[in-house]
Amino acid sequence: MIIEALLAFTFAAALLVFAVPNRYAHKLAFGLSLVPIVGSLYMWSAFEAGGNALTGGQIAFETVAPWLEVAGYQLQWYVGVDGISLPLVVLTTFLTALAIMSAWTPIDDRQSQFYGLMLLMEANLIGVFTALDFFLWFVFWEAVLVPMYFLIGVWGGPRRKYAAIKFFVYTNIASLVMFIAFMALVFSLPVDSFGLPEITQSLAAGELTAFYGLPAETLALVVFAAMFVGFAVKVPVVPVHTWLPDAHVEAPTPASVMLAGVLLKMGTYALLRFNFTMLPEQASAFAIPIGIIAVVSVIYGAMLALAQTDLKRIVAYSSVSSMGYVILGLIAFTEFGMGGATFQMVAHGLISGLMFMAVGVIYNATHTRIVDDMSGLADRMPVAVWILVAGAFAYMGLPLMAGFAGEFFIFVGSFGSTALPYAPVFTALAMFGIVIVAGYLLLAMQRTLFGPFRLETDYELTRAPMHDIAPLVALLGAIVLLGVAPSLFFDMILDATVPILELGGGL
Amino acid sequence: MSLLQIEPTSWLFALSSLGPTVVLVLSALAVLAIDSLSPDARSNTRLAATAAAGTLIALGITVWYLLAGTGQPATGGAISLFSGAIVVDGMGLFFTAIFTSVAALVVVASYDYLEDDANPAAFYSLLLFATTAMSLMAVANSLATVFISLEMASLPSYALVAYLKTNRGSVEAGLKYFLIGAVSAAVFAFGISLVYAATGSLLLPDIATAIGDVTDLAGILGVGILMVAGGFLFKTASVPFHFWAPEAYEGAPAPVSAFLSSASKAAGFAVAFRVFAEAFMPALDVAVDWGLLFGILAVVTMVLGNFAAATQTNVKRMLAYSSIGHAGYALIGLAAVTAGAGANNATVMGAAMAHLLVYGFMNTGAFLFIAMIERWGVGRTFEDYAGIGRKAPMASMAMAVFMFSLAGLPLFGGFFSKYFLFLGAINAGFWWLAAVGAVTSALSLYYYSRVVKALWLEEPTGNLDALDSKPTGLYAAVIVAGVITVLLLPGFGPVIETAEAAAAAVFA
Amino acid sequence: MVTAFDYVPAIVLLPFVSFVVALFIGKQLPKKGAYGGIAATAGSLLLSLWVLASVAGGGAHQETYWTWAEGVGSQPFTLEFGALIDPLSALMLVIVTLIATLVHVFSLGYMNDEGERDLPRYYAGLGLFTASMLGFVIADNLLMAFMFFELVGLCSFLLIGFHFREPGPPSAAKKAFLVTRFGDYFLLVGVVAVFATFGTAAFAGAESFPALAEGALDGTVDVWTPGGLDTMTWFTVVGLLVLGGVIGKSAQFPLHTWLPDAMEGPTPVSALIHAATMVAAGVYLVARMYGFYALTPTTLGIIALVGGFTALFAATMGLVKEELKQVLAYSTISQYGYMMLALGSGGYVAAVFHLTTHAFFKALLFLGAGSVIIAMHHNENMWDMGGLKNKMPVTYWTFLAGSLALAGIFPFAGFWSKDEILYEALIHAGSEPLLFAGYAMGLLAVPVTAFYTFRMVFLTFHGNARSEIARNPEPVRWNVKGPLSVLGALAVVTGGINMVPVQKVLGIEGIDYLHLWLDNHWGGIEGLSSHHYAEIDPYSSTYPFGTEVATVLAGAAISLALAVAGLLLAWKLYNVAEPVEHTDKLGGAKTLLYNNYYQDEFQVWLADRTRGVSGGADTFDQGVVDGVVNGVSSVSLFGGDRIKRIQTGVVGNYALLLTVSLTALLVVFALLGGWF
Amino acid sequence: MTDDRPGSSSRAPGIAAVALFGVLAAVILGSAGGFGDPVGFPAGESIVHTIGYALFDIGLGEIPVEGFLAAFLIIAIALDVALDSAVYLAKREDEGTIVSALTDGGRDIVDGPVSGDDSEGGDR
Amino acid sequence: MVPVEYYLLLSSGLFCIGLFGILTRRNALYFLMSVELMLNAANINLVAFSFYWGNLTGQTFALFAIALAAAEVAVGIGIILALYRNFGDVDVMQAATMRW
Repeated sequence: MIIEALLAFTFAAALLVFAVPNRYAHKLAFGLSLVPIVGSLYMWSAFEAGGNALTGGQIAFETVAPWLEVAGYQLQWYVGVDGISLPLVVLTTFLTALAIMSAWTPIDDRQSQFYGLMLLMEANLIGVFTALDFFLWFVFWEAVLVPMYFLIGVWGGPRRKYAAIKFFVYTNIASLVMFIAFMALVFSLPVDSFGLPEITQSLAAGELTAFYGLPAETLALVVFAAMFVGFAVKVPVVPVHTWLPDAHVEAPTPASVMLAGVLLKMGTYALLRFNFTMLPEQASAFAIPIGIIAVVSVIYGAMLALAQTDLKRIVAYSSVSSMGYVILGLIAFTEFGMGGATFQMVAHGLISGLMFMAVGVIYNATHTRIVDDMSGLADRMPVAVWILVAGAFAYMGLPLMAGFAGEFFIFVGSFGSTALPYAPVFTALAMFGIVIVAGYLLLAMQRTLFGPFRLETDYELTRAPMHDIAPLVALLGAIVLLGVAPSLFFDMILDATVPILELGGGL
Repeated sequence: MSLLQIEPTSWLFALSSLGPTVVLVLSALAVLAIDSLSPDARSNTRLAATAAAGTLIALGITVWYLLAGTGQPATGGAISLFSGAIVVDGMGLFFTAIFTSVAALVVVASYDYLEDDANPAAFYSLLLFATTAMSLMAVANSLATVFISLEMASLPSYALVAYLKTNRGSVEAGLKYFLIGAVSAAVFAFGISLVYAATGSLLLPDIATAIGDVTDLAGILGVGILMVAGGFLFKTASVPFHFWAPEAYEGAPAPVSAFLSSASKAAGFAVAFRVFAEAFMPALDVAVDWGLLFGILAVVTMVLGNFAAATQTNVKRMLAYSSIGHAGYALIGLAAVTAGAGANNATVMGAAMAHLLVYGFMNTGAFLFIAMIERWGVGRTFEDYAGIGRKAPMASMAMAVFMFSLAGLPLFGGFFSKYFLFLGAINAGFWWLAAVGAVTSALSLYYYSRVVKALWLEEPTGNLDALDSKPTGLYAAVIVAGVITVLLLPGFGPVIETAEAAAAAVFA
Repeated sequence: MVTAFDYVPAIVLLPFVSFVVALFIGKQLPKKGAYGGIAATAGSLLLSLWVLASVAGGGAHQETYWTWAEGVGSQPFTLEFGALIDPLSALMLVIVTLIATLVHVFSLGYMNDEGERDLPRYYAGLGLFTASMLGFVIADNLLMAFMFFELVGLCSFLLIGFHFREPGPPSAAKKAFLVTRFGDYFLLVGVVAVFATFGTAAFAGAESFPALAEGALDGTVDVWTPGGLDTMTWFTVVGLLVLGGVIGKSAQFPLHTWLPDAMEGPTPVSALIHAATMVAAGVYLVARMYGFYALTPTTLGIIALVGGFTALFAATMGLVKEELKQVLAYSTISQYGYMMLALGSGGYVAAVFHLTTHAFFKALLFLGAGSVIIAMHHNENMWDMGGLKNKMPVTYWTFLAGSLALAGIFPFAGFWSKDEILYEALIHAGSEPLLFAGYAMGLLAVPVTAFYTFRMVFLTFHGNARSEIARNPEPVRWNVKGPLSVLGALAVVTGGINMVPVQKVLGIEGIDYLHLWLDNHWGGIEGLSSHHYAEIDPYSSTYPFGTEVATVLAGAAISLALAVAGLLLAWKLYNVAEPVEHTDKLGGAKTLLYNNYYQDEFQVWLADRTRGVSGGADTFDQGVVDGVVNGVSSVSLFGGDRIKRIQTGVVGNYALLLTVSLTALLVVFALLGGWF
Repeated sequence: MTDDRPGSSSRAPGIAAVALFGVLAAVILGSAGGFGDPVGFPAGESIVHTIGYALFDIGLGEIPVEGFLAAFLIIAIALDVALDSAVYLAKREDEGTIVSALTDGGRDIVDGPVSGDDSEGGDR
Repeated sequence: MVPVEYYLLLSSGLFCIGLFGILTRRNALYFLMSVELMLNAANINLVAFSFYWGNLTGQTFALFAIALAAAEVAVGIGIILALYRNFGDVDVMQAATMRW
């Protein structure tokens, strides 16, 4: 019942925050958001499950209750966590609280609605990562979009409306594609519920039948492709990434943090849960195209980041690049590849959150994010700047920070992959991203943070307040902690990903 | 008299079985009576209370009957009245529940909308009469009663659309609605006559029986069926009989638009379901593949409604087109009942019924929100709606719920109903209908979110001081509709089960 | 019983603690964290000496401290942190901690006394730098080595860019990190490849990757290779990949360009980078996994060639520089080229020997330069100096000692180590012609080195003072002179640790201490001995001058003669009262050398092209990829706009359309139903 | 109330009606062979009586007919509704006074309840 | 005896004549009249086939159709009246302020 309690509390907290006057909202929301952290940490400490939730492993904190039945299918309230979802739940609660604190400075309008939406989004995100019934999952999955739509659209930058609608419609269309494909899959299976474990195990047992004249093999391929496209938009990977920079640039800092930190992980989480767990053979059949997508995302995303002059856009494109690694790790179908991809989800969540937050702190002070408008900020706001530098190095994959762990696991996993033909070539190409990422981040830092102080806007630069810095420090601490001791999460992740490999027949 | 009848009518039983209808008629008459007893009094409150009480009591009785199993297999099956011309069953009650719910919301909302009206008795009475007629449509089991009840529903609707007699838009809307309605009625009547020509009967079960003997008259029957379908297409605002809809919904007072686009559409489907499922099912093999007909029309309707809605500047007109699009979705239900398998037919039709129920709340709520805006006099276009979320957050939030639900986001009731509809269509072999439905749903998200964007994302451009007044009735109706739309997601189970059971009984 | 090895982690952690202390409370501390740093590095030095003594006492040590991550199934990799203490790492620990300690002390004079700002950040950086390097040194596996290798890169970025308020240092820092990162990319691929191939990255033990590679070549062990590549080919590729990181960090051609720019950093930092930490890391890494490199002749040949070429190439660029530190920078590149040449030639001991001597004399030279810079009020142009010999004798004499060592003049430390390198290359050239090219270039570099070294000495210290500041230089204190004295002494005597030529010529056994040390004479770890390396490397010795002794003598004579020749030329040209530029005599080569063979221009061009490509990608992304997205939306809306036009508003049209549609439907279904 | 202005009205759309007739005629002629002989009504039976019985669902008379009591009741209300609607629409509301277009002997019917009263006798 | 299909042709003709009127006339009253024609076409069928089938269902229903036609005209006239008041004309084409 802990998951239900977590969800209920977060929803209730959201409603409460909606109701309070604007001037109390920020502190109340932060206070309330600490409770889910405690809850998720309790889950972590009490977590004893083993194996993958979908392939028949033990599921922690599992609850099942019927919801409704239609056309012979039972829809359920079915939640639980395993080693893949628990780290993401922890990430969600942790990041939300910090994002809420990072909103204190920039959000000065309709605060109660803002913080209410943040908490609402948190609740739905927890739902996404814990739901084990497809419909329940899908409801949460889509429900995440709505708060984000408002967060971007109401509190965003000058082109916020365009960005919000683009984000909303683009990702929704993708969801639709995925949804249709998944339905086709389920209807061709002899299952009587939408429980993900049941569907996975039925697929693993080879019970897929033909659908509308499509032979089972073809169907599986088509479904895999469609679901991949659907989730790829959310990830996002090239070439369906263009909503991301717009959304990030326009979103207010806390929303960017959540978008990059958690929302993108929904896409990779779903890819792992659906495409790669349910249809591993089809994944191997598409290994080369997916490998190409991964590599192109890494390199092309990084090249785009290099061309940007807006700090947020740089970080946004670098997210595309980083997510490419995750795809590479997934398609490798090896222990370290998949485990590393999952780990990288958490790591990138923390690091991109840190980067967006730090850029946000700078923006709060300077009111510009354009690289050419400023230089030498390290002189005036040293703490924020040096944390940004630390974040940037984390992003570049500096060892003993979480990003390196994730990336290294992925690389070491995918290099010797047998599921991905030419795995060493793909891996080596993708790894070149670590050079480009260093290039654009160092270049941007050199131009904005260092050199003689200069600012093109009329704002007085002051040191960032404590509540701006505190979340940065917390994130940095978490990044280093996970970088030094990745096994905090990695062990349980492996526990849950290794069964997928076994399911794939030793791919 | 009763001694002489073919089947002696037990009047008490008949009246009690048609309880909701009787209550609606009586409340309509009561409204007229109140008005005639004190013609000069400003009696809006009394009239509204009477009308609201009538609709709510009718709704209560309907729900009670549904729960108690009146006319359903649990208590001995459909109740046939008046020599079989009327049949009270689960489906009829289900649809009556939709009509009365919508009517109740509209009445409550109209209390504020008609605040400045000198004499609103006509409005309430016409509304109640129209609801009465719809409840009769839902139980009509003969083409004669179908035609008459349908016309009885149409006539007050024309007047309601033109209710603002001094408003050119309202009158123009009424005129167009009436003219297309008259033509459609003529087509409908001609169709009935041709069906009669081919089968020699007007009772739906008898027609079904007689169709088996229609051999060379298939052409006559086919034309008849097509034209009868035309009558329903008019009522449901489906292509090609939809032309009245954008103007009528735009020009009519917003509560009337709400009523027409929700209840009236549902009534059209109620009667279409019964007629086609009971009478014309055998004609599929004999005369005309009306499943294909509705399939084609569903596609065209979905595409036209959704695409035309995409670029509207007037919010109400956008909703009008979206309402056409939704008619297309429900038409899927009509098309897909032809697959033959009884259980699946029940699923499809049940899904369509459930969709109409959900639609009843979300669409009514949306139009009532517009009624609120009209009441405030803010304006009609998307630009005029800018920034209303700041001043009226509760109502705007409800509107956002309606919009997202209409778009089929899986957060609210609109998702499941649409999903089950598509699911049924796929199971019936109409995957292409589901595909078009899915694509147009995706498009619809764009224009629905424009409303949300205007309300919440835009900064106010004009003066929004008018929003300081809080019309209680409108607010209550909008909020209630919003809450129900939200609750219909977790609570969709009972709805779909009831609908499926009711649909299954029709095919039994 | 508590042994020195229990304190190995403390060697790394002490400087790390000083980093943390300086970072967080440095502002409150006296001297802003300098004392903490000195204490920490001195403590590390003492512990390192204890470890060295323990190793000499027959110990060697390998221990895992922390399992970072561990696979459980098909990829049972164990990623862990551990210490490998053998003669090589013990020696390196002493070198690093010694130099770090001296640099900390020197910094008191160079930074604190000069009133620099942000000193806590400086000392924090130094502490972290030292800690990272020490972590790298003790690493017992390639992954751990890589991780600390990267941290070393980070620290170099932070310290080179210490004066971030000026435009130059941040740019140099970026360049340093980026160029080495480029090399590290190959190293990382190599690390990953090592894991994929061997399943382990351990340096030592029977299950270490060099051991497995050896087994694989013998056919006793099966290893994974991509696409069924031949194991030798694959090992060569892996070796070259790892070499990429080495080339970057040790500033070998073509990734050396960051190093001269890195002179933007404070001079003590330069000393640390060049002598003991970052640049040394590359060569150390090759030495650390020499058991793997020795297996692949092609890799060795390439290492030798790169080393020899870099030695000469960098030396030529040092000829024309006007700034003191620039000359030293190019000399560093050149000297590390020698070490690479040694490693490539199978001269494992020679390389370590030169690493050691170079650490001392190069640290000395940099600190001496720092002392001069203090005196000159941070003017580094040698043409503004002159005549400092009498004003700052301690600096002069120690600097001279370092210069003699660098130039390879008998009997200073540099002579011995450089001679051994050239000797190794010479005797092994018979089995690998590439080595001969390396040897030739190495030999050619000798006079060049001597020339630019003494040009520097003469311009700085001799002749007449050529500026007002040079006439009244600022005095330096004990904290500058102290480290200089220590290092000066070491630059003179360090050669004594490995008197191989003496041993060979005079036949005195047992004075080649370093050889014995690295051959596990006093203890060590099986498989990590110079003897073992010599067994597995592909070289055999041939003596071009007949006997071994003759070859030793001839080789030494040639190189010494060349060095002296270079020195004398410098003497002639620059040891005059008023020296003038002679660079014009170089003709067209002068411009070429001034511009460092236009490599920076090439790299800038490369960077510009990359940015051009990225700009193109951006245009493509906005125009085409996003254009498609927006296009779909526009087309849909346009379609909607057209479709709604049928609603003309005229009711007559509606009736017409209705009629037409009805007729059409009738026709269609009449045809379908066969009603006609 | 104007008639069509000259030239303002086009006869062209009428072609659609003609086309529809063509289709209908084709279908009718196509199925013409399907009609047998009419059954017709038995001689001597009163058609009018039977219709009257049918309106009240009274099963007298020899000619088969379906029951129309329900339709009869519904149309009773429907006519009330029509009246209600028509009266409302026709009323002119000028400056607060309600002037009905429907007149009875030159006397203004002041209020709508005319229809309300009538509705009681809907099944007349 | 007149073959029954002739009645069908007659009614179809009447129906289409009514439709022709609707399509070509702009005057609202003509429009109403045309609709009456179309409804009466249905009545012809109902009466004719009542005889053909030998039951009175059609004839009885025709009565209802006539009554409803009257009701419809009543409402229609009301709307046309309102139209005239607002637009000063009974031209159905003129009321075209709302479109697209």
